[in-house]
Amino acid sequence: MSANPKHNAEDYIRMYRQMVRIRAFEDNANQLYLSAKMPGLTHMYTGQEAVAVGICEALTAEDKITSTHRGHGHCVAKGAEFKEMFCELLGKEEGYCRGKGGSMHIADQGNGNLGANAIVGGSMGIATGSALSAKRLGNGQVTVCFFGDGATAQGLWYEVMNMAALWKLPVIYACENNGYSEYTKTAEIAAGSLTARAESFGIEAFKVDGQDVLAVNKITTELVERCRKGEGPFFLELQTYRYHGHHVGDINREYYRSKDEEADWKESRDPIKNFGKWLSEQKILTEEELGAVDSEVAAEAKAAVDYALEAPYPNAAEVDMHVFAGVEHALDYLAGGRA
Amino acid sequence: MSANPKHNAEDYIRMYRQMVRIRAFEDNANQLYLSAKMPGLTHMYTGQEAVAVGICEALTAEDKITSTHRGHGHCVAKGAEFKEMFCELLGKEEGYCRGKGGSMHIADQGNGNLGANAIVGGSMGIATGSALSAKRLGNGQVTVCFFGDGATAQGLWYEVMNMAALWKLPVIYACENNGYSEYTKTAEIAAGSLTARAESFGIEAFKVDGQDVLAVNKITTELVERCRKGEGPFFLELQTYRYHGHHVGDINREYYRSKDEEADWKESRDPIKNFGKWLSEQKILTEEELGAVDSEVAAEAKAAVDYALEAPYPNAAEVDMHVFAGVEHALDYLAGGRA
Amino acid sequence: MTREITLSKAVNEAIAEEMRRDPTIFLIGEDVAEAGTPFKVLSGLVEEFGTDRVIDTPISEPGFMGMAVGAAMTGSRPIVDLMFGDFIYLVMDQLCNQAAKTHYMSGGKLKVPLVLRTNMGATRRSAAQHSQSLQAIVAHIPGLKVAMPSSAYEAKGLLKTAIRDDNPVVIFEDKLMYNDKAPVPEEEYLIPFGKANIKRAGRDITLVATSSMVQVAEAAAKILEADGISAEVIDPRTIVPLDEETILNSVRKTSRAIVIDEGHQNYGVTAEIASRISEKAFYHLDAPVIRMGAMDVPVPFSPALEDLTVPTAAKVVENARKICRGELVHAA
Amino acid sequence: MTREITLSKAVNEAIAEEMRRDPTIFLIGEDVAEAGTPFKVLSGLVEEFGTDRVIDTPISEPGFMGMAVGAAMTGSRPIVDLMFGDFIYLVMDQLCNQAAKTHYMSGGKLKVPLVLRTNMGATRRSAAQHSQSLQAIVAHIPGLKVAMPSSAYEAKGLLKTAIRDDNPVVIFEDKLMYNDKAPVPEEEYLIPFGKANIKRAGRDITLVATSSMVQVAEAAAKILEADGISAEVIDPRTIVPLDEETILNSVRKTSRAIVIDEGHQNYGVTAEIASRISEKAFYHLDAPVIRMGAMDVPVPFSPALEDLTVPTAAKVVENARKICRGELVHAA
Ligand SMILES: Cc1ncc(C[n+]2csc(CCOP(=O)(O)OP(=O)(O)O)c2C)c(N)n1
Ligand SMILES: Cc1ncc(C[n+]2csc(CCOP(=O)(O)OP(=O)(O)O)c2C)c(N)n1
Ligand SMILES: [Mg+2]
Ligand SMILES: [Mg+2]
Repeated sequence: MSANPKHNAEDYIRMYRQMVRIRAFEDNANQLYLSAKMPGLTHMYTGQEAVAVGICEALTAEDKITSTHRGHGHCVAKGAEFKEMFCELLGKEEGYCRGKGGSMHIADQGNGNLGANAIVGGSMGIATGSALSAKRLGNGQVTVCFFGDGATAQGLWYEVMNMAALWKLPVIYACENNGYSEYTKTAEIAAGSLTARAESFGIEAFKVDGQDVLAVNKITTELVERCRKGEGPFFLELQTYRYHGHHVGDINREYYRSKDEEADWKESRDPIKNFGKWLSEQKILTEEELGAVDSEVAAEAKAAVDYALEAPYPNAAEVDMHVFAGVEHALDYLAGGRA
Repeated sequence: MSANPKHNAEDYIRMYRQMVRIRAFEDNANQLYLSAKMPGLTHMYTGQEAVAVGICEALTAEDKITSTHRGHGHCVAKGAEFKEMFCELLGKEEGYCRGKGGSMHIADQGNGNLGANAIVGGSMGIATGSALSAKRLGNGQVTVCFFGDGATAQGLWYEVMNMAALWKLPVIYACENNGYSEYTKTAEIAAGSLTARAESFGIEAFKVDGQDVLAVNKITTELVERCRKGEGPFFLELQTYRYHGHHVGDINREYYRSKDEEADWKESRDPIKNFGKWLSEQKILTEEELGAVDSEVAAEAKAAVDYALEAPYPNAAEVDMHVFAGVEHALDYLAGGRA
Repeated sequence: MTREITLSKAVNEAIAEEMRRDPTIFLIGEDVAEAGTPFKVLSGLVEEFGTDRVIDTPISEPGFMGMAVGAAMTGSRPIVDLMFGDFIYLVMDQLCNQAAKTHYMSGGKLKVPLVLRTNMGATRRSAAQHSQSLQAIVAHIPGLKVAMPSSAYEAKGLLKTAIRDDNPVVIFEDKLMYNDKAPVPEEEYLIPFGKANIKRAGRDITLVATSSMVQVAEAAAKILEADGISAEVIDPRTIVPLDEETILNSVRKTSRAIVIDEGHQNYGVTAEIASRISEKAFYHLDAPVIRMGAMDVPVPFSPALEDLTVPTAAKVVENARKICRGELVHAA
Repeated sequence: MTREITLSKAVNEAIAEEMRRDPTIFLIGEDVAEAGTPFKVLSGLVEEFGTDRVIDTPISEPGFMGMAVGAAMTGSRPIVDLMFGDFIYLVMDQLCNQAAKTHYMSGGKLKVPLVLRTNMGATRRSAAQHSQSLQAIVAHIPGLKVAMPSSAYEAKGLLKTAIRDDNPVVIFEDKLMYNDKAPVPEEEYLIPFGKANIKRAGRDITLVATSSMVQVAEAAAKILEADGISAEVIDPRTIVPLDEETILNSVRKTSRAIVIDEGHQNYGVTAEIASRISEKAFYHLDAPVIRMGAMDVPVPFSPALEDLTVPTAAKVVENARKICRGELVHAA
């Protein structure tokens, strides 16, 4: 783990806390699922925390991200609050999307999160367009497009990489290579090399240890800076691992990956454990202080869960609201043509 | 121009004749358009003859090709007859597609042409699937997928290259880089390198002079052989030039390319002229014999045009036939559900 | 011999039987092999037929859909598995510009015998991109046949027919019905396309319903029976081709109709069926034909909202009572 | 001041005026800049607004459609040029899963103000992949508005409204009408969405027609006039939202209706409009509502066949005479 001298302790501590917050969020979400309190299902980000945090800590609140079906981590890292997130997960009115989005569309839009997406690769165009918009409007914003290794099989990526490269757009394609897309190993679905694919469009590409939050943060900080100078786009392949199944219901998974492999990642490459160890080695936080962060976050999560469980569902009248901007109720509008 | 010692004179002469046939076909098609005898419009293959002929001469009649909106050349080269082709161009019943396809869907299906396609890149999946089919059925067939430089911007290509590479499919992606997609230079729409794009999927890629029929034929013959041995897929970038506008109606084109550039290609890089010169240098055909080929082909084309102009249109009852295989008339079927 | 099996098992059996019969058939899609799809519909097939015929793909819907078209043109009979019906948007070009038109554009020379199996159905709390019922947009395109099985029995018989058809067929399974059981004979059977099924005979009103809406219509019919209203329930089985005759004969008898489908109502399946009834049984109708599609909103995640968006038996009953009692509807 | 200009020029003016007014608007598509599109609709715009706002793309329809969605979410107002309506299939995911649903899925937090300009219309001898009229499949998806201008005047007014709308709007121009002229005021005007236009008043029958079918209906109305049949011609202008009220009011008066649209008939636009009329004007109808869509076949290339596939004035007249004379239609 490589220290970045420009960072001060406060930054480190915030990164640690944010990683812990993601894990706590997911542990609670998993519990909500297992106790049948959460509708539908969800994809846990646990294990990949250093990616979201390392990247989002290199962005301002005005910078944009696009997220995925495995999007809780990005949402937390970009600045969202637990209360609105749990409300969203439970389909409650106070959720970020008023309960209309749920786990797969969760986003704190006010902090530059352009949305999680249930279409694999579906946000690649959106992210690139956000970068085009930023370039045209001259607002200096950078957009990070998160996606998985599996999403590299979507043709859309090549289309937008080509345009991003031609037009030098301030976008960073961040591929979280967690080794699997659903129940299939990456090697079985990706020929050749992912970095070479980006490079063939003239895009600079980097492979990074996605379990090392400082390494992720360092390279992202550099690339964001270069994007702002008009040197984008860039491609980052982040090697990481998801601890849980593909989704919360994917319990028996030995037919596609071994328990040993899982244990190995958790033991030796856990991003939180390792960063915590480093923080205490560097005397930035003591063991006790680390423990205090964990407990504070746990309490924050519990309070938010309790709140969300009691929060009201949206009113029935909401069902046809927000179909069209500027139209109160879509059904009246569609029947009569009156807004 | 590099001689291939394995070829004998007969092969050379057939290649020459096929190139001349393509040019004659296009000249007649252009005349039909200019004299308002042809419905719709069409995209001339003139100038690119060495690509279609060099490639198709390396294939058997059982091998498959997929073609494009600029597909007359592929169709002729794969073995089609003028009569059925002109009938198709004029929407007549005896056309290869009974007049239902026209210029953009013309194909001699019996010779392994799976169709021209009016969707740029639209045949990339079809070609790759044909190769998958051949591999599964073990029939040894190779498929060549023709497309233009512009089509490399379609995401579909990357999706199917990935699968072709993973599964070692017997398909050759043949990109006819004629420097333009419609009214735009290739450099403005393609970042990086086309061959590198294929290579990034682990696909061997080659850049070839598409005006040199022997060079095209040589490399294709080798790659077809390797495909049959399970060493596919491959990518070929063929540098070539279209003499006419994007389509027959694209007359004033100086705003996107200069007359000088056009003249230069026609003068110094014409595939037919140069190959004819080589044939006479090699004493394979005399000037007179070359001239005789030209006149024979001209006569063949004229006869076919005359025939097609007089040939009947399809009967009105044809309009709802061939919508569904096994259903005589689709409208009865759709109204009543009876085949 | 008839036993009760799930819809999922019925689909699995249909595919296995056909693959045994015809070696040119292969399956292609995401996680269809070892995983047997997320819904486990295809479990066991790769063990019997091997990875050569049960092919796991990358997440490249346009790519493998296009490949299926090419394979179908060249002697294979692919069955494409599209994990969620919502991904149909991604394969529209290959499905509608290529598969649907190839036979016609080639003047009948090329055939595209392929099956696109996908699903539909809301109320699974899967939100707007995993809950759509997109049958209407496919049914609009000439050259495609569209089947909508309403039970395990239907799913098996229709799928076998689809696999043997020489045209591209899209089949929509309701993902909420995968575990629903129904009696299915052990002997082989096929269900022809374009022959509607009169699920329940009735005198007073015709309920035309597709897929899981057949259950909704049957539940409504039972409640109406207690009211003394006799409802005939018709399952068209295929919406392309549509068995107009059976539907019209029923309405000519009952003089009233409600059409129920889980796709969005606006420009949806109910519009086609209702307008055909209104036009062609015009002189027999005693009341307007009522359409009941899904609400014209993206499918919301929240259970409190999602359940409001789909047609229910209670609402069918309410509408049926209204028109059967002669209440004027839209009489303004 | 009103002058006669082509539909093409009207579109060009609408875009230029709006781009002058609002610097966040940009144009994106294939060969939109120097070439001004193959139909030359956008000629001159790059000269005025530069390549920064008139952006030529590679042939990547899903890509630039997706980029437009992202740009629209972040302060820009893109106008996407899709060269042929047939390519809509390629952008369906970005249009229907992303653009259409973003506002709803975000609980109203994000907006997607974009216009997708594309075209429709057969009889140009462009065969099955360059002749489709695909408005029905877009109209089915909640979250999209759909406009269908029927003249230069309509094209300009509707496009300006579309550009100012905060939602994704799809606008279908009939490519055969690009050179058709109509009077267009020099002063600025907008045409609101959801307000149908009564093109011609009449007593005996209502002809509801979209896009170029309005001309067909008007031609039919003229012929019918000589027969003593007075036809009212209604142009809905937008099919989402649909001005049901104006249509219903007309039918309540005339008691008869024919609906004409150039999309395929099966599961098409005519089904929605006809079924709404049949349901909601039920007690006023003297005859079945007749639907006239394009024939349900892929569009054939041959002129001998292609012309048979589209609705014509002669056929409208024939149908209108039949129902106005009280001949029984489908009386079996
Ligand atoms: C277009 C599309 N195809 C398929 C799916 C189903 N699906 C959801 S997640 C997933 C795997 C994605 O893998 P990857 O991109 O590596 O992300 P990860 O789940 O590993 O985070 C698949 C196939 C989908 N949601 N969208
Ligand atoms: C999907 C799609 N987009 C756009 C078009 C319109 N179009 C027809 S040909 C063409 C240019 C193709 O360029 P290229 O692939 O280089 O082939 P070339 O015409 O040079 O042979 C375009 C944009 C189309 N037919 N299909
Ligand atoms: Mg992954
Ligand atoms: Mg080109």
